[in-house]
Amino acid sequence: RRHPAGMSGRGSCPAGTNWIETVQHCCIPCPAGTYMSEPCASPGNANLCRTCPAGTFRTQPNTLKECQACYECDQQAFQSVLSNCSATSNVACGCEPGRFRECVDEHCTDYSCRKCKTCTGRLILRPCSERQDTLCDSSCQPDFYSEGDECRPCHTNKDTCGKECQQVCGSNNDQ
Amino acid sequence: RRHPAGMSGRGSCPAGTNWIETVQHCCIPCPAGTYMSEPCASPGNANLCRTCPAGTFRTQPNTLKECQACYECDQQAFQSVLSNCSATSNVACGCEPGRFRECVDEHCTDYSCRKCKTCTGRLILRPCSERQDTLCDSSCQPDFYSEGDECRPCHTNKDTCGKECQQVCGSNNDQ
Amino acid sequence: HLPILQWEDKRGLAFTKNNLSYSSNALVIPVSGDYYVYAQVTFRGPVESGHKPNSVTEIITKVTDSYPEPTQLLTGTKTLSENSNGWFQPIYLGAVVSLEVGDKLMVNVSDIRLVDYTKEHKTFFGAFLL
Amino acid sequence: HLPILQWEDKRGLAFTKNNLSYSSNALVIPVSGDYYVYAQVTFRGPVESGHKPNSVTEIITKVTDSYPEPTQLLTGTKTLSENSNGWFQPIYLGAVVSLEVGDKLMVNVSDIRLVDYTKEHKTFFGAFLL
Amino acid sequence: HLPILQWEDKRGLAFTKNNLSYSSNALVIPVSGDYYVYAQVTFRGPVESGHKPNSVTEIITKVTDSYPEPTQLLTGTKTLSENSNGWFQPIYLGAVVSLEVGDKLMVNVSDIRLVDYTKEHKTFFGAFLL
Repeated sequence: RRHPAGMSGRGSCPAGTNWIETVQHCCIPCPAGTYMSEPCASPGNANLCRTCPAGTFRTQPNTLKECQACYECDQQAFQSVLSNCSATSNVACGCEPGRFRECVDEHCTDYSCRKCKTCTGRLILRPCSERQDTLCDSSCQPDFYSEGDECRPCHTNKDTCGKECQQVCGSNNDQ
Repeated sequence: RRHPAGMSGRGSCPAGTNWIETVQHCCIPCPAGTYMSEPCASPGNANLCRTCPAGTFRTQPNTLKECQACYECDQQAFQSVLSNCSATSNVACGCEPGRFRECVDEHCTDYSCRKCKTCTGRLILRPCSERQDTLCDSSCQPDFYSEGDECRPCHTNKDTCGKECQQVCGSNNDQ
Repeated sequence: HLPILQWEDKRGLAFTKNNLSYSSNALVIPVSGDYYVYAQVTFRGPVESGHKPNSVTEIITKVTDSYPEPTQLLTGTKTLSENSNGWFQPIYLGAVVSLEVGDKLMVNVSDIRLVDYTKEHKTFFGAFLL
Repeated sequence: HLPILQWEDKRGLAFTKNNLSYSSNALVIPVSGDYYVYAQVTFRGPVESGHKPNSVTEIITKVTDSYPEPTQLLTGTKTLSENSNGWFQPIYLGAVVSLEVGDKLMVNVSDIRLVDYTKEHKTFFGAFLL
Repeated sequence: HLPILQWEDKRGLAFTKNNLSYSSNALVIPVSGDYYVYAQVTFRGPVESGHKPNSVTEIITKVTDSYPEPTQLLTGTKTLSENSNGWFQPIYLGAVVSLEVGDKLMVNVSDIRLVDYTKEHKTFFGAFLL
């Protein structure tokens, strides 16, 4: 059974057309942002395409009967919307200011938004960004002494100025 | 289609009766502790109700074809039976003496039975109860000295009486 | 009672057919029979810093005109040992249950703030007649 | 072999029909064919203080007259990282298997003391012919 | 994209029938309709000492001629709190999806090195027409 032009068995449509099972012939796909409401009546023609309803999208030309549901940003877990969902693109999410993405796996399909470190008493070597925590200098700034992994300001607590504090802040107290 | 008295479409039975799909009319529900063995033959009448078999119960009037299976108390996890299952009430479980309920979530649908704290060497501010652990006084009783978060009796170990112990128990040894 | 989840029933992968309908947070059974009922909820945290849950629970419940109280059909309870940073925990439940026409099926969770509702393929709920 | 769980087959949500029967801890297959077989076991602890398991396992097995040894059909194994206080861990298994008339299906567990048998909606077992 | 798992489709418990076929790592749908699709992957570790994953993910995806990108149908993501010694983590997924003839179903995982492929009853994948 030779196939008339445009008409061909499953999977062997001319370039730029998709096989449509329900009508057993090939049609031109619907553009991104739409879905196939009705397949083309005769082979090789355009389908009846409808715009993706609100809350759905298609980023590519297609011969699908529905659009994909938009993701939502996880506002409860401190995510923010970088760009809204449109008919042709899914929502894009990031982290609220002051937080960075801590990826759950290498592909970072899932991540949690953790608070950026504040380098109290230290120099900021690299500020917090969407993808990385703040990088603080390992040593304390002048006028700060280190206690555990924190840098404490000298002047505030003269009475509790232990050995470490004396060493760093001691000289200031004599002035 | 007007419905004869007692006969009405799904969901619009006269007060005190339930719609029975299988006979397409309304019947008076079976009392708590029983289940509907046979629906009423004519609309608005009582069903043939049977007592819930051992190990099952119904706390409410119903038109169900079986009773609910009683829960069991988790004796292996130190639960005890507060009241047995009856035809009209589920089993009630608690914790064995000397243990209290540590809830797994706010609703405490699931809980584990943890050993109550024994306030050795401390005053008991609030005894252990079904819902709460014992509350011990933070300081040690006379004749006890504190070591870590434990209160140790004075007299027993004269030889290992460290600084802390000397301070508290020291005076007793001189008598 | 535990909070009840709301569901999308039309857009994307979601659909209802053969008069199994969805209304006010419940699947409504159109014909009496045995159904395979299933649901997965992906829980995730942390949410607010203070709130440190030590377990998550998912329950598929049935509400029927023939009984004034909901019946718990399937339950999944998991304690959490994850520490402070981000955690994910999916719970899948599925089994055959006998249902009557008009029965309503719902999904309850221990804490609705912990539910990951962001992607349709992570949290889903359905049933089919055998 | 691992201990075999016993099941309630009549009361509450439990039922058997279409001559899929339950006897001596096993579902007995009445007609050859492909079945979707499933089971959930909720494990919980601690039980005796001394006993600190580091994993739980659930296995759906088939016993058949045509072979002297049981065949493991589906297995779920989970290590436990929970510390001393109360923990819960559900394991769900389900898949299509080809069965012959007379085959018996059973559920084995690594440690029967860790099984939460207290509520019918937490631990369940079933099968249906496709 | 995430790595795609390969499957055994003939030996042991594996089988395909009613022209649901398996080719190049995918189940190929022979007739349009609603299918219950399911898969379990058992993950385990540690593998190389250095590599300390903090989560595992399993995704059932659909590839179709009518769309140039794969569609994620079902996803299970679990963070790992287990410490260094051996751990096991099964993830089961299952739901009803509408499929067209020619659609291909595949299983992707976050890290193929963590998949326990040693026993057919620990990691499995299947579908049946409703």
